[in-house]
Formats: sequence, structure tokens, C-alpha cells
Amino acid sequence: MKKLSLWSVLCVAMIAWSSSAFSDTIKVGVLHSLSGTMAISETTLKDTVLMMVEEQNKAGGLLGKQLEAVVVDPASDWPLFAEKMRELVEVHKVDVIFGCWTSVSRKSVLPVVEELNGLLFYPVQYEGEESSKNVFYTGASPNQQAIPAVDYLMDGGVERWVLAGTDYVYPRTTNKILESYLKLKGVDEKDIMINYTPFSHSDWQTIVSDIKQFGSAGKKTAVVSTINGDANVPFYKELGNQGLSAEDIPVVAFSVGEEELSGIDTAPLVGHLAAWNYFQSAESEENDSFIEAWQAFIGNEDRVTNDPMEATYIGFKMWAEAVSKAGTTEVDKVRPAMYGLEVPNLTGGTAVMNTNHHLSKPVLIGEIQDDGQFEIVWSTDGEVKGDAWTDYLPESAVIVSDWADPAINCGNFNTETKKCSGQNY
Amino acid sequence: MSTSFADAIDEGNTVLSFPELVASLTTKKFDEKAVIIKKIQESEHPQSLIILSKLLDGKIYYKKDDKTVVIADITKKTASIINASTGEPLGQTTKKKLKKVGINNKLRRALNSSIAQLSLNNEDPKIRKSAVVEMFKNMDDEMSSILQKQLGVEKNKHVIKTLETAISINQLKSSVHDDKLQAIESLSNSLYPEVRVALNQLEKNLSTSPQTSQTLTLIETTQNSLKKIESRVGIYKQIENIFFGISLGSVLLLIAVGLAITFGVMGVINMAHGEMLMLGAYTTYIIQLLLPNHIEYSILISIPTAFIFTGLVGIGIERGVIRFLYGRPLETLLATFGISLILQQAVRTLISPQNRAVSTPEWMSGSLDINPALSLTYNRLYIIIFALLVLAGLMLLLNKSKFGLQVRAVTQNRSMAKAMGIKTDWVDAFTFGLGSGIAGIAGVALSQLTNVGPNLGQAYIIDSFMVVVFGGVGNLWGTLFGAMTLGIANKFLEPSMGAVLAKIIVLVFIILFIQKRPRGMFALKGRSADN
Amino acid sequence: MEKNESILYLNNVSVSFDGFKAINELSLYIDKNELRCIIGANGAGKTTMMDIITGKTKPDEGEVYFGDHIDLTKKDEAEIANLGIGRKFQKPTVFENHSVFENLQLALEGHRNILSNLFYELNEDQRNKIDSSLETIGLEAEKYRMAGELSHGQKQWLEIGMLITQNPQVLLVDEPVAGMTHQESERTAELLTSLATRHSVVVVEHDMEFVRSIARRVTVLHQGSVLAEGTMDKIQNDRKVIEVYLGD
Amino acid sequence: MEKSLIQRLLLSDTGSKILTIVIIFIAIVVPVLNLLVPVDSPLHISTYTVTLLGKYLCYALLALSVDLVWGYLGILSLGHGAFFALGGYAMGMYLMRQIGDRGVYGNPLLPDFMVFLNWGSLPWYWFGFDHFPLALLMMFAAPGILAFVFGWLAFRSRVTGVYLSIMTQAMTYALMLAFFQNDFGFGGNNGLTDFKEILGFNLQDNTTRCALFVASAVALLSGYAFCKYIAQSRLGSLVMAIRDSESRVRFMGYRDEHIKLFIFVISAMLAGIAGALYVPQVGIINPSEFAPIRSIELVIWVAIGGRGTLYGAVLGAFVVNYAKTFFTAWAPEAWLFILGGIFVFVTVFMPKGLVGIYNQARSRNTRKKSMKESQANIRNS
Repeated sequence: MKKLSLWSVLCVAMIAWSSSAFSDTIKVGVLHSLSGTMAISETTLKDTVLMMVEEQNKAGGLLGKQLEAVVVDPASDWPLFAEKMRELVEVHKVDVIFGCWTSVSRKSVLPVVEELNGLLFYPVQYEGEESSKNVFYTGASPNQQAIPAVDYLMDGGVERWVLAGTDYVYPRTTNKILESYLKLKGVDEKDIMINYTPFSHSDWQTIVSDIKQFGSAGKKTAVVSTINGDANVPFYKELGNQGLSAEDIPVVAFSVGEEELSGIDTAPLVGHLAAWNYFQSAESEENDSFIEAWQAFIGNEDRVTNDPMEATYIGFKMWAEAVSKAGTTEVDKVRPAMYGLEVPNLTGGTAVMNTNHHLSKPVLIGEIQDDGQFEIVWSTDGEVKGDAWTDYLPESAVIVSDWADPAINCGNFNTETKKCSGQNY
Repeated sequence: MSTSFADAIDEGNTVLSFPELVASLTTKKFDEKAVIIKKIQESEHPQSLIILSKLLDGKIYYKKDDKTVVIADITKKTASIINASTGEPLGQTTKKKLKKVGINNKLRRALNSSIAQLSLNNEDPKIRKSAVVEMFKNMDDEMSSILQKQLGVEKNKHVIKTLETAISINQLKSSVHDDKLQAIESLSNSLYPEVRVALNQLEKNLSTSPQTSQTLTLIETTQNSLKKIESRVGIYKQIENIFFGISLGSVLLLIAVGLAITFGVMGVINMAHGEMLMLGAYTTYIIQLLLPNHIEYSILISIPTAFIFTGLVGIGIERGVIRFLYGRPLETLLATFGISLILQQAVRTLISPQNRAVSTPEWMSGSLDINPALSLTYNRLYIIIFALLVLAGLMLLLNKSKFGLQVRAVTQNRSMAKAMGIKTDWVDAFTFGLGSGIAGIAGVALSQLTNVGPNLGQAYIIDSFMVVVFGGVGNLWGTLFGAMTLGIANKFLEPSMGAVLAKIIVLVFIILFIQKRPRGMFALKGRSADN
Repeated sequence: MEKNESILYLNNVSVSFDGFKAINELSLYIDKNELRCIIGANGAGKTTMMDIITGKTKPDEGEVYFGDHIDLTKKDEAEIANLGIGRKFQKPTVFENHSVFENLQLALEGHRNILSNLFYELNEDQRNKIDSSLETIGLEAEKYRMAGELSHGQKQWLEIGMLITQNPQVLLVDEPVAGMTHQESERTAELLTSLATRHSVVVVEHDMEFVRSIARRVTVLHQGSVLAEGTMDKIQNDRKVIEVYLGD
Repeated sequence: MEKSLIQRLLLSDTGSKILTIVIIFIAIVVPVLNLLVPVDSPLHISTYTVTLLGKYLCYALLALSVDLVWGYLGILSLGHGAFFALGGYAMGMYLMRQIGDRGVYGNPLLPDFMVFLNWGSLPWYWFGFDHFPLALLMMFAAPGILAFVFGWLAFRSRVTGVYLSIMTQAMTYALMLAFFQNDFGFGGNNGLTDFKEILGFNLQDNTTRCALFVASAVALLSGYAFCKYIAQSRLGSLVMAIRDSESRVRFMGYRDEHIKLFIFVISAMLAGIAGALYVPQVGIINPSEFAPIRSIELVIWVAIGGRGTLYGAVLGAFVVNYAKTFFTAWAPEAWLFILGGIFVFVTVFMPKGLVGIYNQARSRNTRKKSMKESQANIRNS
């Protein structure tokens, strides 16, 4: 009996829930983990979206309506990402979703967001090799991060390379791209060392000692690190303790930003590098006011900003502009309105949304300072256009993405066979 | 100012005064700074060394208003400043009024080499020695003759040896056959990587040059020297590997020994053990937050604090939850798992979902250089010692004290112990508190190795169970043995098959091992063990 | 030579745990349909001896034979049980969450593999067999009660009943009257004596009065080996036995 | 005869009755309301609800398999997630091969993740997965064989209790590490995803979804009946006898290790089927399913529902997962407090779970009733 009543409660709750969806606000879904392993990175982005929503509402909302953020917790659980995505779109009827971190979470929600014709903004750097009709990628693709970083080091005379990464798709792909890029630049196979470690690897003694030995062959050596969040702290600690300083063997990282540094004692890391599209230390008015607004919103004047936050910022601004331009939040109208849209980025330039759903952004290289900030030591002359498909892998070199060109109108157009493959919608 | 300096460099003949040089550090261009650094070094001004080392430390600023270059000592928002070129104190100012003179890696290398050359006469033989080592990379005849002179006045035999090595490296380039041969032979005792690089380079050059009998001898000698060096390096590599293994083992020991009490002695499958580690690590963070100026002592203060704090949390958990579950060991697993979720989220809510920075005190950073091929990091060394001390202390407590006697009595026969007037409730609570407290101090040690964040405990919980089960439940020697075996096995498998596969193999090994000895390595045998 | 007449044969058996010799060159022979009592102080090796016979513990050295040629040291517990050696534990061990009937049903001989148990249906013969066991142990009234609800003595009987239903040739009974009232002990004595007409019964017991009431032949164990063997009277007058066992 | 067996299995007690009726009810009503009722009708059940309930059904089957080994056999397996995941991977591999040349790189043979990692050819263990019958076989065989090997080793050498639990945990942990490796050939951290169709039916189609939903319901009910059949057989009594007193069973001449192995393997296969049905409904299988935490969680479902009753496990799976779904949306920042609190509360104060409370209340009622009756009798006499 008890069970039957429980069931009826459940059914009623669900029906009531789904019918409560119609109201006069524009709903912004936030799909970031607030618990589990990814909460470390993702809670910041949730707060960023909440801040953007608040600011937009203060400025009068959109299309005369107020914005309403709908926050759910996918709890770092990948199938739960898909479930929550469906909940946001089907049950809460959100008009746009900001969310996901790491490719697996994005891959998990991809079929759902495509099926329901939702609109997702993915704000984290990733390995590329994707361009979905329903996703805008505001983080960096490999040609906006990895390749410029290697170019910079090569100019500095580095001849020997350690590609160290956590064993998942982003490092694997990035390192594949870098390996073929380095070989193209005449680097010998023997001068490349590739190493993969599991997530949250904590004992780096052997690997750092190997790197030390690899680097003592008389050629200038650098480490290109795609080591994921949690494993970085013990890695850098071990580097410092074994006496590998940035002058001897610099480490350039693609996943270490201000946020990660705020959890590390930076003194031994000074001089190591990171490549991003944004650093908090960038000097521009937009950046100053963004930092000020962020610190006020979060109530902590030591709170840092980072690249995925800028990506969220750009994504949100662009979406808001596209909605005003289109006069509706309807996905099919907003999407074309996004192409070619320009929004000032936080580093003093302009971000442009391309028809492959990736941004044009500048690439910056920063050196870690002892205060946990980066000193920008190099930047590209202008904005670099994000590649959905890399030119350095044979299978991917022939694929292009263009959602505006009526002759292509797909995310993975094979220029040889003139066909689109793998499109669900 | 900076434009005139750029012109000056272009012309290359203008001599700038020392204050002018220092003032031109305000330039934004790293290439210009490099030239200035070289000039400062060559100026032989008494302030040169100070300026260069402060620049390396990131302590050189300039005032935004009048561009005076200063050495600043910044605490929070205020800064006490000293005029860089004169050394005259300029009093206090605020951080906002200063701008840092930034450097990059290239400049750091230039600074290191300049500082090294200025430090050849330093009072400290260690600094003199490392100054010479710094020069290995770019030896030339000019440098060699400077070092020759130095050799004449040097008294310290370690420094003399290093000087000789440096000169020999240069001598490898000599055109005189005998000099070359002598240098090759003398270098065969050196373990410096630079020496190997130089010898390898020499071998390569020789093999491409005309094959006279002289070159053949040289090639042979070089190869012999290299072989000799390599074999010694190989031995040290093995020693290093054992050290890595022991150090990993001692980390495992630390994280497992608390569990050996709560799980091994009391039979509570404590899934919240990892969170006790986490709380210990956060205690270190809080202590450092409270005493920002005493980082050196923070660890020492944290150890007892963490012990008491996590111990109290442990007692709380025991009194609040676990005491209802004695005799239902598998259910303690479920309840403590719930507790671990709550503790994790509590830390996320109360402190932050982000990782927190815990600084490493000076005395725990860096490494003990035994020779150029073998250096042992201090933090690992201390942790090994610390782990063994904790284990020894615990054994003393359990085997020699009255409390230990009561603990053993209660775990062996609860009702009998009760009948004899032992307050079993409090013994249980304090035993659990002890196990938790020890997990807390292990957390303090972990804060020096890894992330301090809400997920810290999760990363270690399985490893700690493996150690305890592998070693044999209820036996601290087993825990020691288990931790060390797993640590060393991991480190010996890792170079050949990578970290992940090594870990998988070790896990499979444990699973198979438990088939052989279902109660771990150091298990009790006989009838009583079966019940 | 004696091997031919005896059903259970232990020769020069030793076993040690962590250097402690629990059984030390023990030799023991049990005949068909014999009722043997084994006494000895705590730690004399009584239970370990049972463990060795039932295959729970493997001896370090020595021979253990069942019948003429079956080497028990090469068999495991289940095999030995199926050969016809049943055992009652020191602590009454019944399936507390099963009814008395189910307990006996599980003990029924035959049907030891998985599939036949999955598709098992009880036949009339077997029902009768269970009923007769129930009668023997006097638990007819408790047939459908949970075994966990029985009194201590009833559990002891149920366990013996399970042994009977299993129909072994040898019954090893470890301390059957521990914790029983006087009347219960008497009933148990009767039960065991009647069993000895069809089975060989080995009883390990502390209670001297009980031993005296049933014993025909008694073996005294001390420090893992046989100290004395013979009728109760002989044992009671044996000087060595008095010294180490009865003396205090 | 046939009918009486079904009655015996599914309608023998209140719990089973309610369970059977509810499952059959939702298996009919949910697809009908989803497919046939127009979207804007208040009676319409959204696809979200269908996939959600479908997921719960798979979890319930998984919980059932855990209850069989824990509640009946007394083995607390902390590695059942591994069997679930293996079944899921077997299904995932089939679904990957069904993509054919519709992957983003258009490679007819290799899944996308192999293409961009430069794999030259399909690894041998992927062969045959394009045939559904073989894939189906593997959904049973992969978890079955793992359970067999592990169980054979462990039960033969009599690893029991806590040790066994920790070893099952080590097993799933080792598998998780292995599957996380990209070199292993199962897609590493990203796992298998981007499925297109199953047996020729489009997976994004609502009809396919409802079919999978019904299949899950049928699987759950058949699994329930099967477990119940085992539990009611003499083998079932033996299994519980092993749980209560293993050595007694052994000294009665039963091969307890064989029985344990049998049940363990059966349970692993059930978990595998649950995984295989789960994957097409959620659209992804990834090594985090092997995470030890996951396996602990599902033990908790069973504990909360009430172990040793089978229907308790099903109830637990639904309640905990519904609570999770509800609280992660309702209180995203605090749901772990709530969930953790529930775990602690249930273990300490409700050792028999939700079902236990109900049974207790009922037996109290009957006792009250009988007391009243006896008092009445006394008065009458």
C-alpha cells in the first residue's frame, strides 16, 4: 500500500513539475557539476553564469523579459549529464544551456541536445574534432592553444620535448597533433618523449626523475603538459623538489590557470608557462570591470578569474546579443544570428563567432608568478580562428565545418568525398 | 629614458653610469633587460649582486610615479622599499604604487649565470660550488682561465674538484692530444650530466673526424669513460628507485595506519577514513591561514592540532553512529560512506569546492644532493621518518600503555573486558578517535605532497584498504610490511610498464595473494583465526 | 592389522600452528558401531583432532584413513561428509533462519549438486525419513518453528537430528551436553547410546558424569597425544590421568 | 500448472504482488501516455520521464542482482558495478559497430575514437560485435566469466566477509583503471557514445525508447521471477543456509563453494543484462561505471529498500534514485547532505530498510490484534 501511494506521489509530482514550465521569463540552464570530482572547476562557472544573468537583468533583461537561471547538479556523473540536459530542455524548457566540462560530459549530452534542438555553450578548451549544430564552442581548440605554445618554445630554442598528459581524449588528441606538428618541423622521434598517467595521479617521483634524465642530454628541453587538474599539484611539487626549475626545463600547461594556481603554493613554479586565450593579468578596461564585478558578486576580493570564465562571458554576451538581434530565443533563429557576431573579449580585442561554431580569439602565453598570477610574455598578433578539425591528423585534415554555407551546412564535411558523415540532424 | 637607452644599445658605445643602468630596467622589452643584466654584472658595482639576485627573486619594482627602481619587501598591501642602485632605504609605501620588473625564463638563465660569476668568491663554499656547476654549460677558454686562477686560491676540496671538472670539460675541446686524453680520463669519475653531454658530443665529433690511431685511442677512452659513468649512474638510479619505493610505501603506511586501527583493530569498515585524511590536510591549511608569518612552524603546529581535531571528529562519529553498529561490520561501511559524503560536502560548503594552497616550509623543500646522479627530496625524507615515528609511537601506545592493554582486551573479548570493569564504551570511542587522529596527521603529511581539496580522501581510501588487507588485519607490522611491499613493487614496475599498468598489476597481485593467504600477510593462524 | 577392523584410523598424526604442536604423534582407532568418548583438558587437541578427521585441518604428517583404503588427508570437508562422516560442532550450529523441518530437509542424504537442488521436490519417503528423525530427537512439536527460536538444548538435539538424517557411518559429536539441564543431558545420553547401535559415535565431552553414563571406551588426550585409553574405571585409576586431568 | 508457478513466483506475498502490479502497470501506461497522448495534454508523459524511469528499471534489476548475493548468499559485493559495466560495454560495442560508416570520419570499420587515435585496424576483441546474437551472448558471458574466475579463486580459497568485499572492490577498481586507459581499446575516459540505432531501430526515436523501456520492465520482472524461483527452491534454502552457517553446510557434504559460485555468476549475469539495457537508454558507457563508489552506492539502494526480500531491493533502487534526481534539481548544493544523512539514518535506525519498517508495523498490528483477541478470550472465559 505504502508503495502505491509513493508512486502516485511521484506521478503527480512529475506532472505538476512539467506543467509548471510556462512562465514569462527567459530560462538559462546551468549544467555544471556542484559535487563530485569536477566540482572543483565547475562551480566557478556556475557562479559566472549566475553573475552574468544578474547583470543582464539589472540592464533590463532580454526582449523585455527577465532572465531566470535554472541550476541543476549533474554531480560529475556522465550519464547524469545527459539526464539533466533532458530535464533542462524538456521539463524546465530552458532557452539556452551553459555547461559541461571535459569532453565526456559534452559527448554524453550531445545526442540529447541535438535531438531536442537545444543550444549549448561549451566554455572549456578541448581537443576539437567536433562541430555540432546545437553547440557553440567558446573554449580553445588545439590550434588556439597547443600549437602557438609549441611555436613559442621552439623560438626559444627548445629541441627536445616531453609530452606529458593525463590519459584521456584531450591529451591524447592534443599530443597526437603536437607529435605530427613537431615532426613536420623536423624534430627527431628520439627527441620526443610521451607519457600518460591516470587521473589524479599523485606519485610523480619516477616520471619527474625520467624527465630530468631526458632533459640532461644537452639539448634544451621543455615539457608540454596536458595533465588534468588534480594531478598538477603533486606534479609541480615534485618538479620543484627535484630541482627542475623553469629555466632548465620549462613546463607549458594547457589546463593550469589562475583557478588551479590558487590551490597551489606557487613559489616553486615561478617561470613555468601556460597558454590560454585569457589571463587575469591582461590589461584592458573590460577585464578590470569584469574582475571587479566578479569579486563583488562572489564577495571575495582575492577570488581569481580564468580562461573558461572568459569563454563563458563571451558565450553569454554573444547569446544575449544574438537573441536581441533575432528578436526571439528560438534556437533556429538564434543560431544563424550568432555567426559573425563580434563581442569585445576581456584581453582588449574582439571575439568573433565563426560559422564552424568556434571562436576567433588571441593566444597568450604567460609565466607563473609567485602571486599566483601570470605574466604575459607573448601573444599572437591578432585573433586566431578556432579549428573544429585539425590540419595535422590525416583523417581530420580533409574535414571542414561550416553551418552557414548552404553548400556544406554541416559540422563535418569531407572535402574529398563531398559528403557529411555522422550527422544526426 | 628607455628610448635613449635603446639608442645607446644600438650605437653600442655609449657607457651608462650604474644608476642609469639600473633605471633602465623599467623597460618592457626582455631583450633589452638581458643586455642590462649583463652590463650590471660587468659593472662590478657593489650593488650588482644584490640587484641581480633580487631581480631573480622577483623583488625588484619601480615606483609608478617617478620610475625609481627599488628593492621592495611586500607584506600584504604595504611595502618597505630600498633604492636599488644606492641601497638607501626609502621607507614605506603601498603595493599599489609599485610596478614589478618582470622577467622571463631567458632572463632567469642569464641572471643565474651572471650571479654565478659574481659568486665565485662567495664566503659559502656551497654557493661557490654551485656557481662553478652553473658554468659547466657554457665553458670556454676565457672562463677556463678565470677558473684556473680561482683554483689557485680555492681551499675547499669539493670546490676544487668541481673547478677541475669544469676545466676538464673545457679541455675536451683542446687540440693537444694528451690534454684531451687526460681530460677524458679525469672526467670518468664525474657524474654531472653536463660531463656526459660533453663526452657524448666529443665521441660524436671524433667518429666523424679522420680515423688516425690517435683518434681511435681517444674514441676508446671516451667510450670507456662513458661506460664507467653510465654503470655508476645505473646503480644510483636503482638506489633512487628504492628510495622512491620506500617513500611511496611510507605514504601508504601513513594513510593506512589509522585505518589499521579503526578497521584492523575495531573491525569498522571505515569509508570515512579518507575524509579524516582530508580534514587533517585542511587543518594544515587553516593553521597556515591563521599564522601567515610562521609557515616554517605551521607543519609542526598542525600535527598535534590535526590529531586532536580529527580525533574529536572521530569520537563524535563513534558516539553518534558507529556504536550502534558493533557486530554489524558490513553495515558500518554503509553508514560511514554516508558520513564521508556529508563531510565532503561540508568542506565544499564551509571552505570552498576549490583546492586550497598549502605552502611548503623552506626546510621541507629542495633535495639532499648526495652526488650529481642521486638526490633525495627533503619532503619525502621527512615523510619517511615521520611515518616510521608515527608507527613506532602507535606500537608503543598499544603494546606498552594501559590504554593499549584495554584496547586489546576489548577487541579480544568485549564482555569479559566489561566484566573486569573496563569502560568499553570509552575505550571504543577513544580507539576510534585514535585511528581518526592518526589519519588526521597523515593528512598533514599529504598536504605537503598533493592537493588539499574535498576529493583528497577519495583518492586514498582504496589504497589504504589494500594495504591493511594485504598486510593482515589487526597487525601493525603487517601494515608496515604491506605498505612497503606495495610501494616498492609499484615503483619497480612503473618504469617498464607505466604508472597505470603497474597499479593494475599490483591490484591483481593483491587479489591473487589473498587467495593464497585469505587473511593477509601477517595473519593469525590456527583455530582462533577461523572464528 | 587393526586397520581392517576399524572404521576410522589415525596413525602418528601431528599438526602445529605457528610452532605450537596442537596434535603430537596422535594415534587413534575407532571401530564400527563403537561409542567412544574422548576427554582432555582445554587445549589437549580434541577439536583439532576433529578438524583433522573432517578435513578442515590438514595434518603436517601422519595417516588418516576411513575404512580400509580411503585416505582422508587427500579429501576436503564436503567429500569426507559425503563419505559418511558427520560432525556436530561444539557450539550448536543450525540454520537459525530456517524451520526445524527445513534444517532436516537440507541434511537429507543425496542431492548434493546444484541443479538437482534447483528443481528439487520432496517425495513421500523423504518426508517419512524427516518425521522419523524428528521423532528420534523429540522435536515433533517444533517442526515448523524457526530453529533460531529453539532453546539451547533443543538446538543441540536438532543438530544431532540433522546428523542422523544425513545418515553417516561415523558421528563426531563435540560437547553435546554443554549448557544442558540435567534431564536434557540424560535424554542426550540415551539418544547417543541408541545411535551407537547403527553408527560409530565419537563423543568429545568435559562433563565426566555424562561420559561415565555413556562410555564404554574412553580416550584421554593430553598435549596433542593419547595419554591413556580404556574403560572408564581403568581411566579413573590411571595415575598419569589423575595427575594431569582428574587431579585438579 | 504454468499459472500456478507464476502465481507462486510473483504473487506469493504482498511485496511481490505490489511489485508485479506496479511494474506491469507502468510498462503499459508509460509508453501509451508517451506515444499516443498528444504532447500538450496534461496526461502526456515526457520522454524525459520515460528515459528516467527506464534507467530506474535497469537500476532495479541491478539492485536485484546485488540482493541475490548479499541478502540471500551473504556476500557483500562491492564490485557489482563491474558486472553492470561489462554488460554495458558489450552492448556499447554492438551499438558502436552499428554506427558503421556514419561516424564523423566515415570509416566503415573503425569507431571514431580509434580513427583519431590512429588505430590501423580493429582490435581482435571487437570482432563479431556487429552481430547481435554474439553481442547478446557477451552481455551474459563477459560479466559471467569475470564472476566465474573471480569467484572460483575467492570461494575455493575461502576468502570471506570483509576480505571478500574489499577484494571485489579491488577488482572493480583495477578494471576501472584498465578501462580508463586509451590503449585498452574501449574509448578510454570518453567511453562509447554517439550511438545511432539498435537492431535497425533509431535510438532517438520515441518508439524505440518505449520499446527499450518495456524491455527493461520485462527484464526486471523476469529477473525478479527468476530470483524468486531460486529463493524458493531447495537451492534457495541452501543459499540462505550458507549465509547463516557456511561450515555446517560444508560438513553436511555440500560443495558450498560451487553453490556460491553458481549464485555469484547468475547474479553477475543479471547485473550484466541490467547494464546492457541501461546503455542504449542513457546513450553512454564510460569507465566511471566501474568506480568503486558506484558499487557502494548500489549496495546502499539495497540496504535502504531492505535486503533479503528482493522487492525491497527494487524499492530501494527506485527510492534512492528518485531522491537523487529530485534533490540534485531541488537542492543542488545540499543534496549530498541529505543523501548522506539518509544513508546514516537508515543503517543505524532501520537495519531492515523500508520494507522492514512496513513489516514491523504490520507484525505489530497483528500482534496487537492477537493480543486484543486473547484478552477478549480471557474475558470471555
